[in-house]
Amino acid sequence: MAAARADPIMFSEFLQYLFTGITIGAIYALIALGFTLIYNASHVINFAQGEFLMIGGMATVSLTAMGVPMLLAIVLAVALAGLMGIALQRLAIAPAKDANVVTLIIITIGASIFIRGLAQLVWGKKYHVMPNFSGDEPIEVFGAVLNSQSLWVLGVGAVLVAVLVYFFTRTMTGKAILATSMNKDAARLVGIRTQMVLMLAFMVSALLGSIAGIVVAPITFTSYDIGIILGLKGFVAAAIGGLGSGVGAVVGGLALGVVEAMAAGYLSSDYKDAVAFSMILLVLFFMPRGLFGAKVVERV
Amino acid sequence: MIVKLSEFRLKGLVFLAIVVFALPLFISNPFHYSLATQIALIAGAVVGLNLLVGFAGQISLGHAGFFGLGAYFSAIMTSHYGWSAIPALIVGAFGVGIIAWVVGRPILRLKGHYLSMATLAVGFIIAIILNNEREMTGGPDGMPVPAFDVFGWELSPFGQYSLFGMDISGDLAWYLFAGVVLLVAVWLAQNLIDSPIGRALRSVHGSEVAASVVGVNTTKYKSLVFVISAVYASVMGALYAHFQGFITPAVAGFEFSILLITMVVLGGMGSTIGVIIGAVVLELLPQVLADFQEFEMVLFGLILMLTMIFMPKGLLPTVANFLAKRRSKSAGGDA
Amino acid sequence: MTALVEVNDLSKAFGGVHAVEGVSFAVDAGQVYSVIGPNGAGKTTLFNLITGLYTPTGGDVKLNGESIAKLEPSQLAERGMCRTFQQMQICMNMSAIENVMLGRHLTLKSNLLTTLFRLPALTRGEKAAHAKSAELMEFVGCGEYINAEASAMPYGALKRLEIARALAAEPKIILLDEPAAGLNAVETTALEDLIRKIAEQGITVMLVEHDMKLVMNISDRLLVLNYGRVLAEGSPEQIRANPDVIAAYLGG
Amino acid sequence: MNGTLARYTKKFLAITAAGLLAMSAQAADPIRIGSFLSVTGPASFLGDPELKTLEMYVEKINEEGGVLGRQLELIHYDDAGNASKARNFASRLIRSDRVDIIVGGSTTGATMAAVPLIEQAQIPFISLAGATVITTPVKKWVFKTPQSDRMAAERILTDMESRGLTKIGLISGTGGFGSSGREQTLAVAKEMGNIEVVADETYGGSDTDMTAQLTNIRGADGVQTILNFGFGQGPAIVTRNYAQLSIDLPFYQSHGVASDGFLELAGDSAEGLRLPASPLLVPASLPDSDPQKPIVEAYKSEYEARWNAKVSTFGAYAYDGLMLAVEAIEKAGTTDKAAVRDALENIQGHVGVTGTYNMSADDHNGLTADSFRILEVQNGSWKLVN
Repeated sequence: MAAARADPIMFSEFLQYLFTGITIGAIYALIALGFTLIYNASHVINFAQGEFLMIGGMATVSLTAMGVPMLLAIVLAVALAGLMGIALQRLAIAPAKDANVVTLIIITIGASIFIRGLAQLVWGKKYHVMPNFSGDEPIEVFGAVLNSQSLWVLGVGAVLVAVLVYFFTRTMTGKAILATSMNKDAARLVGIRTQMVLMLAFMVSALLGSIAGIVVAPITFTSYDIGIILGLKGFVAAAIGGLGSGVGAVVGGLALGVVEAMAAGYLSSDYKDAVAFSMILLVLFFMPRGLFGAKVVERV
Repeated sequence: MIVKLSEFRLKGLVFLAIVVFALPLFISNPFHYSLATQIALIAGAVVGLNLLVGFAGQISLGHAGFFGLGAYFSAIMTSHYGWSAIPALIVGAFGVGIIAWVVGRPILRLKGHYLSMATLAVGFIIAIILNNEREMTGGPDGMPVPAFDVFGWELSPFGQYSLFGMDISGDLAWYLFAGVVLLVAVWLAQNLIDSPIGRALRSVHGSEVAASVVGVNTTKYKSLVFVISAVYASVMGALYAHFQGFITPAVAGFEFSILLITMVVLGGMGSTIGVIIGAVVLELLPQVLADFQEFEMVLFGLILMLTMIFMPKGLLPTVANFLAKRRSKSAGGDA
Repeated sequence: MTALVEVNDLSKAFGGVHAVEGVSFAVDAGQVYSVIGPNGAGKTTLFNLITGLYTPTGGDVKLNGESIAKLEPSQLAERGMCRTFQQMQICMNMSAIENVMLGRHLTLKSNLLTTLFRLPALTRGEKAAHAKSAELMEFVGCGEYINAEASAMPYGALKRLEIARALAAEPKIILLDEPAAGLNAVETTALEDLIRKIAEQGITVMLVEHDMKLVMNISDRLLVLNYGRVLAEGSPEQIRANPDVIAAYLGG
Repeated sequence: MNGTLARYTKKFLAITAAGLLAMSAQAADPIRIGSFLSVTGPASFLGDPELKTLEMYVEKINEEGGVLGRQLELIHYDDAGNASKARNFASRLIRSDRVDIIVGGSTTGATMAAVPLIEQAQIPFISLAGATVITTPVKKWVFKTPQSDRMAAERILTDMESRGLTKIGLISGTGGFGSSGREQTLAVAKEMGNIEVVADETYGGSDTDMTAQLTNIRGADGVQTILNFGFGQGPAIVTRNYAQLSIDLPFYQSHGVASDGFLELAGDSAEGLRLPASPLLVPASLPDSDPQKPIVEAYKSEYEARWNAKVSTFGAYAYDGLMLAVEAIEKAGTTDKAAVRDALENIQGHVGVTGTYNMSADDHNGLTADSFRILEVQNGSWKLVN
């Protein structure tokens, strides 16, 4: 019982790491969901996913700087990202529909460099601040503090997940996307316009990404190149969870965030990213399709 | 009717040799040699990566990790432990091969994007280690690398040498050396491809099931090609380090991994000469675009995107296809 | 004499659905043995179990008396078992003859050193493999495509190419999964001749096929599957007369 | 092939010789100043103001009649913070563009990658990067304008000591600047003897939350003050996390964030923190007797008028680099590389924005730790402490 005295501090430290991990994990989860959406509809890994995030944050910041009210700026920024998603699918993915997987990956990489380049031309290279949505006063829980914006991230994340679930299980469009992801030809036979569905998937994914980009901007700041690393982490989260699984994306994102924070807290901050990447290798070693990935029987 | 087995087998190699040795007639500037040397060394690594990606169909998004390991091993052994460059290069390649084998066995069971993810993770871990182990690697600011030496004789881009009684500059000497290394790399790769092993590798790409039912142990061959491509990367990385004289962990970084695989895809997966063209294009492009300053990034992204949309099979295969079609059309017209 | 292939109480379930259940039969060396049954009866699953693509959930498969249920396809090839596929598995990234030469894989000794430096031992082996493969392409009737790319060949020729590849491995037993599917009448007759020629060389043939005429003409014995279970087994005459089979085919 | 090579070599020599002759014949040719900077990429906050500074002052000098009666020509490339690119562009500047002097190298990695080439080519080079290794040991052709990170560490630790703070919680970025700064801090602490680093944490350049590391530091035994060595947006996040965790230990940052941009990002959280910086951030608080005052004020007002953006310490490195180059060329009276180098090495009392430079054969930086002023954030702006 000698350690009992240290317990409250140890607990508050643990809680602190947990809060940190869950907040950043929620961001990863939202990005991973964007990957999942597009992957499901088209089997493309969209390396430009992080750029939607960047567009969301940067457009909101620059619009508010121009005097547009915050809420309107957010709506416009999300709409801009949605258009970007549509344009990406129409102009870059659709014309190359016969290309193989790696080629499509390179196309999305090209697209992400292009979008980043545009953003840099329009908005410059500086980092920008976005104020917290509801004050800077942190909330204290058992000796650990929680940024009020973290609650926004978690709340918006939860709402988006709920909306997505509703969208895919209750709406025709959502079901059409799901049907297309399962069997493109069959979907076409029952009258689903698959190109339309793909476009929708990219748009929804872009909307999701940009909203994520806006809610996290007060925590991470925003700049033209913020999308690279966040996009990558989102891909990692999606792979841990199992590509194509919505539940997997959420679990994968949260797991990645928490592992990073715990590794930084308890192991070594130098190697926290290495710990996260080792975790993926470990997961894939035992579950080659991620935690919740679909088990596919190869047909021959 | 029968057999055109080896008739035109090395057509590409001969073409490449002509280009490599004719280039000094057309470029007139040490900077261009330096660029060409660098391209040749990176192209060598890309030829190795193509064995894995283009022929065996296994994606690696972490190949720069092996390039970086080779570069740093040679740099560390030659500068901290007084090794000579050649043994450092060989031992490094051997070590990287073993690492690739150990890592490759489990991750090559993965398919598609999961394999991409795993290779990406391996590359990242390597880059993180190189970045953090400051004592050995100099950390993120990098470390200087001694000149390449062979039995006490130094090859430095700044030296003056004589070859067959002629004076040549260090830049030209390095260029010729790198050119020959690239030719050897291509020759070995071609030999590998045109062999039972190469067929087995390509069949893993074409149809893994078909390969397995005729007795190809696909796991073994995937590991083998992973190791070979890692060794290619390691050797080229070591030479690159000695040529540059200074390296930073960026040589093992994610961006460089992406650049390497982009060279393969842009040039034409599965075409040895094609991927070299990919390397040339992607190394020269930034030099050309440098004059566009702030538009560089937009243009680079746009060019990459458009090329891949309109030439999804890559530059060389698309051009070759186009020429073949035209030829058959005009032949048809003659008949 | 033990049978070449012996299947004992073999089962495979996919998440609770039994694709193959309690199947037993034996194939003697030199036979042409066909598996028939309506769509979804489990014929291809049975083949995949025998050739090691699937691991059975129950029962056993023996080749020459050795249990092979847990072996990899490549290990089965080493033991003389080769197959073709319902959905053709041709390496479209290779030329036609290379696809056949791939079948020579096990007979070619490949060593990294001889390969990388292309030493004479390698070239000799390659020349022999090339000659043998060309011969096999002539044998299966696609000799005209010896210098073609696989991707440039028509469907019927690819089907024969796949057989040539399997033969190149010098198998004791070859399993053909719906070789006549998609072929026209002339091609089917040619295929029938080809299967006979293969059998004449002493190679055991197992066949999954829908073309009843073909099956009845060339089979020594037949296995009828329905809903993953054995409905009947016997000579073509016995099967033709079997009331269960007639019911399944006509009534089903 | 052999004959070809020989012919080629001869041809090459002939062209070079002709070029040299032509050059000396036309004395009115511009003086070519080469530069490679990290204008994009993670270090763009360095390269961007540096390029802007070089562009505007080359223009200004040309309007005023140039140097030695010749115009200046600026040839610059963007290395995007990538060392191999930096080396390539340095090579291009030296061998293709044939520049007379190089002023550039935003980061230590980019600088060090180009150094072997520059030493071999024997061309004067003024680096704009901070790490001690650049000029220690002295390299014949390499100079630099920013104070080294070692001086920053010395200045910070001395200030801490004077406030009785001896147990430091250190947090640093894993990038070149942070990692080198960390090393220097540890070394200086060891030499000073009475300072102890009780926590040593790091964060990645694109990390978005450093709460975990700060929580660890807060929990370290007896920690009295926190020092963050890093640049980019990371230190701003550290500052905000520090405020969120309501840590009330005195907080220090490095000169890596000495800009108004940092204050914008960090906001109220930065209140009370201290850092070493050039007087550029507080020109008004300099006494009139300070020789740097007019130069600092002029640079600040000219830059801000021209670019409509806040001036940054990093741009000042480029200003000092360019002015040192100009002074050296004027003193040498020629663009002959060896003469310019010698002139550079002998520059004494050159008053710049960053500090007063006194170069010598064994000091190619020419600054002392005193050139750093300790600033504190008070009411959202920089205040000179000492």
